[in-house]
Amino acid sequence: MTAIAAEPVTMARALNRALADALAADDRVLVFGEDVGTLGGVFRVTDGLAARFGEARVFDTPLAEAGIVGTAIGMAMNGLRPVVEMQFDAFAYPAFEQITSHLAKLHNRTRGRMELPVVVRIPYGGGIGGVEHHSDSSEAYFAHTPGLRVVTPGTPSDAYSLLRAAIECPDPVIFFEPKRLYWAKDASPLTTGTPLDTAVVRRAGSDVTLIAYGPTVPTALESAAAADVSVEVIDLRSLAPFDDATVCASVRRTGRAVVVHEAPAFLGYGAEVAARVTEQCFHYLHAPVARVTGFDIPYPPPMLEEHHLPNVDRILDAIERLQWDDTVVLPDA
Amino acid sequence: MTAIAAEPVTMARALNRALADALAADDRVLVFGEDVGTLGGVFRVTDGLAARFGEARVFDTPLAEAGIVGTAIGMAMNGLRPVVEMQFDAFAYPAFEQITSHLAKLHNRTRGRMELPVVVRIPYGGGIGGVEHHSDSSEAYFAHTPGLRVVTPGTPSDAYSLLRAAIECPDPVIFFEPKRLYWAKDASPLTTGTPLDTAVVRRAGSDVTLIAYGPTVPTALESAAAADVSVEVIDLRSLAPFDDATVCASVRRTGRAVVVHEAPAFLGYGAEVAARVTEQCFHYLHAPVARVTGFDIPYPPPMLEEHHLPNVDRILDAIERLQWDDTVVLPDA
Amino acid sequence: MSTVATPRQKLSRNLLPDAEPLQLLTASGEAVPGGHLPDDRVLLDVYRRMVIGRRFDAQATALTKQGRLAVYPSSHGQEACEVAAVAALQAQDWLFPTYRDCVALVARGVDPVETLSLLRGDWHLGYDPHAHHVAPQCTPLATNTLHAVGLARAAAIKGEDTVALVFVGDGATSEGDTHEALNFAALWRAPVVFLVQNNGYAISVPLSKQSAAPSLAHKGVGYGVTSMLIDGNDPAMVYTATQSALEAARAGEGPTLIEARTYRIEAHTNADDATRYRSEDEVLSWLARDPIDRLDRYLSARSVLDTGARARIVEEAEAFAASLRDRMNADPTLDPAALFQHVYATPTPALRRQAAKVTQ
Amino acid sequence: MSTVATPRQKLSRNLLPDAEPLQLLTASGEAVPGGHLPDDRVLLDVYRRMVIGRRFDAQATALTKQGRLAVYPSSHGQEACEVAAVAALQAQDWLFPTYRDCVALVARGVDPVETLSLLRGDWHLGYDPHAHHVAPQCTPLATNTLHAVGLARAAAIKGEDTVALVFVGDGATSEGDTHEALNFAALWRAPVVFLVQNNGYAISVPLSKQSAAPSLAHKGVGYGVTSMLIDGNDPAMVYTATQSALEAARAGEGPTLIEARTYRIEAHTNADDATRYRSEDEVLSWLARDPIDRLDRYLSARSVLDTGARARIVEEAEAFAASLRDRMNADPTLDPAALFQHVYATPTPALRRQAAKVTQ
Ligand SMILES: Cc1ncc(C[n+]2csc(CCOP(=O)(O)OP(=O)(O)O)c2C)c(N)n1
Ligand SMILES: Cc1ncc(C[n+]2csc(CCOP(=O)(O)OP(=O)(O)O)c2C)c(N)n1
Ligand SMILES: [Mg+2]
Ligand SMILES: [Mg+2]
Repeated sequence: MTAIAAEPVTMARALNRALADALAADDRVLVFGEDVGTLGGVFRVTDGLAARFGEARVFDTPLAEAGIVGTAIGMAMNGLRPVVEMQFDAFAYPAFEQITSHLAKLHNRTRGRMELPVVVRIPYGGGIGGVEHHSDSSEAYFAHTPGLRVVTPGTPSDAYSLLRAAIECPDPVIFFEPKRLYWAKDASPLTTGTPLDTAVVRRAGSDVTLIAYGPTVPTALESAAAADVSVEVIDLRSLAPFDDATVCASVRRTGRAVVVHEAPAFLGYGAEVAARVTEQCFHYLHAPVARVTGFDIPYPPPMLEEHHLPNVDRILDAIERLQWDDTVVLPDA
Repeated sequence: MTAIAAEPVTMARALNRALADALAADDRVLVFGEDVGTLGGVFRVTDGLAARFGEARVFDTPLAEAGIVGTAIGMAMNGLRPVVEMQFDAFAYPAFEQITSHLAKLHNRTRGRMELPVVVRIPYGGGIGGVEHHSDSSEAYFAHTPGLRVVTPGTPSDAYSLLRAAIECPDPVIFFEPKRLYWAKDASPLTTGTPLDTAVVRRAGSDVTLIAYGPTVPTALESAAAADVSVEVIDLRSLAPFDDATVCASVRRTGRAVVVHEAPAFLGYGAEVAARVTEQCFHYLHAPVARVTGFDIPYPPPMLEEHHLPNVDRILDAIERLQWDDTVVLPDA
Repeated sequence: MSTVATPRQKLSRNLLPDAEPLQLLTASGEAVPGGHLPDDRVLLDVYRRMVIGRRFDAQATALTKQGRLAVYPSSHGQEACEVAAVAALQAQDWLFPTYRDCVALVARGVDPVETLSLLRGDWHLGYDPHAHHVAPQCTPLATNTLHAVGLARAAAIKGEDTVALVFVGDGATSEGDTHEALNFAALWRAPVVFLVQNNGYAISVPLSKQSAAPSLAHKGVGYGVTSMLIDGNDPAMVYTATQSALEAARAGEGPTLIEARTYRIEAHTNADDATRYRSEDEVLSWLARDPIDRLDRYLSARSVLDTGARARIVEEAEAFAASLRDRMNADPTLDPAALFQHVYATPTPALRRQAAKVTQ
Repeated sequence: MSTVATPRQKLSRNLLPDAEPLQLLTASGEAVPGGHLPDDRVLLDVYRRMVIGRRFDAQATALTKQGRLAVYPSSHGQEACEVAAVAALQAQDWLFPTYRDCVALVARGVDPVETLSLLRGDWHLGYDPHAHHVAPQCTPLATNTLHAVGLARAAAIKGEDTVALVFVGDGATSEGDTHEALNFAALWRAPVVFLVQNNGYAISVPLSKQSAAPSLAHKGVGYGVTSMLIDGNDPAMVYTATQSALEAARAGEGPTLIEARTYRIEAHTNADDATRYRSEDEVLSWLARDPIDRLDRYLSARSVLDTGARARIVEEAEAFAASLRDRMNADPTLDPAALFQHVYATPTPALRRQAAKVTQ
């Protein structure tokens, strides 16, 4: 746990620091992708890295996502630790075969003789007024794929520590960066040492557990502050694997749960949360786990996205509908 | 409802008939993909079609799945109705971007001015001793993608009627064909008229609802026959949209539910079934919806797949664990 | 909007493109000796639409500053490709544009406000693709090349006299889809023309990091696709090459790949800072090869264009821009219910329930 | 297993390949006048490994009939590519094979039973990739080309003297990944050699439906990748071309694309019925160009190979096959617990719970 900075930094800056520190700490680390070199990335997350570490370690690739991930796999087979960027969520889809058929499977295929310490950074989510294909939330595709770790930070300091941990992890990590939080600041120090697979209770509460991740964490905290019941807010951070212990302990205490995300509800990440929390906490639940999510539609155009995105009203509304009046007292509750 | 044949046919043959009848009925229908022409498909599903309908309507393409789906989209933009084949489940991944960013979205993008009546046939699932990449179940990726219909038959007669309906449907349909049932026979007549979006009760029962689709339908029926409680078996047929009415009506009657599929549990299709059934039937449920699925691992090699695939034992075991003794009586149950 | 006819231009159709870009007009607007230029009426029409196109482009950039557009990718400097290629299309032909090609849409006759819906953000597409045979502007790079090949193949199957013209950027040529599209097109002898607008950059990435080939036109060779390398700032050359390729496709000679060398004068979009990756001198050197000036000089020298005619065209462009500005200053009517209506041909029960939440 | 050294073979390195396949040995085994052949020791070693490889291949097909293999894709007829290309590799070089290339693995020294684990079905891979620098045999077509380029680029970054040799089928050249791999390789001047085994078919689909280009070697042109078209049934030519390409890569001259024209004598796999899509005559015409006979004639004429030596090699091959048969007749030890051990470097709690269900 080495503290690094305590003045407020944005998430974009925290990620930039994480990459810089990883490049400085381990010369097997490479950073590449579209516009990550000279330009410093369209979100400036790689700003200054090419100048500092040189074209050989931080560079622009041709415009080909399968090529970026496929060559990263080959580099990892030869002992390097590539950190690649998919410029926007929807533009990771061309790399889908390389990710699902190789990145996720090569370690298992070789019985662990080949590790694939590759990090695929994907800016994701909406709320930034992006035109079509620039606001997707594709975490469910990857979280459903065994062999991948899927991680997403909700704060700048987590962005730093989780990205450092992802780069040090021997497993491939899909690292989802919530675009609309790139400019969010916090002042907690940038430290290493956060495990890659644990959720965190962001706010303690006793009546209901509100489960969020990435872009919806601030929305969840706002809702908790505005609610007239006591809301515990959990930031999952790790989508795969899922931290059953932290989440179920909370739900068993509160007896109610709401999960929030931007992606469509149908087979969205909240489906797994609802299913597994219910499996493990059934007799503690006073109401079904509620899902507050994007609708089952293609991501809307910028002027309509406000209707699609989970907001405080919809979260409070879901909390209110958790059958507070007709509480069922269960024998073993 | 035009009855066509009543002597036993295999599912492969029923699909072949459906394609032939669709080609004969509508000259906008085309069939293409890898090895579907001269060879008649690696599973012979397109056997004889090129000879009967000619190279212009049934043809082999170069080896490029994005190319197959992408050109199918362009053909549909120009009024044709392509039915394309992805040779095996994992080999649809190269077409993932074309499917998610265009096939699923173009109708919505154009406010309905462009329909995309494209059918993407994907042989899927395991149990056939296939080597790596030949036994994936990728239905969750597509069912999570708004704009796609996802359909999978569990019997030869459904294979016929659902494929005919899929080809006539104005929406794009991902048509999952359970490989291990290609050689399964039934003698019910091949008819048209089955709606594309309804589940069917395959076996009536009163104690527990067993929900299956595609390759696990026969396993579910076997389990029902072997169980010492009364099991109702539902064959979903349509994975997207989900038939809430049929499934929830059954679960409200039985108070217990088990969902079965081959794909990994984590964010597998069963997660959505468990989540939405619990949302709609919470106070009727005596136990959490159980999931009997493949494990959260890459699909095993042929000699180990028996350990991975849901079987009668695991289903009966799940049914037994549905808390029969400590039934919780709910006020409104 | 059908195009003015010219004598069929037959260019040589080789697998290996010429080493130097073909030209009909020099940078200073003189006719290249021996070149057979399109006739004056065609070029005057192209000139007029280029002037209007550039004015539209400037107006669109201005609209981003007023917050009326979410973002705008300018094609300033690429008007020869945007306009002359479109001018060579017949009414029944189809255009497959990218996000960069708003000016091409306007040249094709698409309403400018409908053109800008995508970038304003009221919907993903503002126009009816069937009205002018213009596919939705495509953002996932190179994916539109396959759609164009499929539509062209379908046209051939249906016996239509239709050719598809697809625009691709230099960067997009690196995507696997471009490879698959060229291969399918060649095998099917599909009536499709690939116009690569090589404007030197993919956002910040220069061509030198995109390809090590002698030219992008060389990419046709590996598929058996006829390739041409042309000066993309020469409106006469772009028109002639495109028309020749379109006619060859119509005649059943199959696809053509055209690399048009041009330059993106503005940043990638209004949101981009081009000073981070290229020099002012480089931009200036390309301003000296401006496609509109070039055609202006040529037409003036032939006194097809005089002060009066030029003034009338500028006036028309100003009026076009003014009306665009006014119409864009009105807030678009937004319809959240539409989000649920077109996901499927008939909304599912679940979508109707979800729609109710939003529209209640 | 390091290879016998020969005087460095320098072939011309052009973008445009020759129109006709390069040859050093005619179909009847005469040296092509003016050709500089590898020396006898190299060719005798290649001959020996081809004979063993073909015997291995026949044995593997037999094992499918006995139900000892789930499936087997034969490379009968492709031994010149499978063996001579591998013979040109140095120990530090990496091989990126496809499912078709079991014989290449055996030639590289991979244990034959470990080679067949994938096809027997006890695991997805039986050998340690690091042991002989052989990547897992790749099934998703063309995806291995990108891995080879990445590994080669990493080798250059690390200053290793390593070249990657990747095998690709004629059909796989149509996949987008092949395009992206050639482009990345050219831009990075990566030390990688692409060997396209053009065996005429992708399962049932003939080359004529796969590409309309003059040759697959022409695909290098669009990337600035040096290309060669060679007779893939000429072991001397395959060795010489591969070695020359490997040495060029080692010397920092970048990637090479080699199209080797050969033929798949057997069906796609034991499960395929080739009579549905090709004629017996076609197969016979290729049997007449058999790579092993060809080298046998040449080496015999030079009396490098005589009856005794030939008999010893056949004996060795028989012993190799016998031991393979015996070892394959033993049931592999299966370990269901392994299914959960390697999904991640450290099994997750959920996976440990799931493993318990299976192993209890
Ligand atoms: C598949 C995909 N990857 C990445 C992007 C993000 N992106 C948008 S434009 C652009 C550069 C495109 O360059 P080029 O093809 O030369 O076209 P230009 O913008 O110069 O017209 C990139 C990388 C995208 N739209 N699609
Ligand atoms: C991406 C992908 N699509 C389809 C397949 C199914 N498939 C396996 S082998 C094969 C033919 C490959 O032909 P070619 O590349 O010429 O190699 P060959 O089998 O002739 O050695 C096909 C279509 C696959 N393995 N991967
Ligand atoms: Mg460009
Ligand atoms: Mg082949």
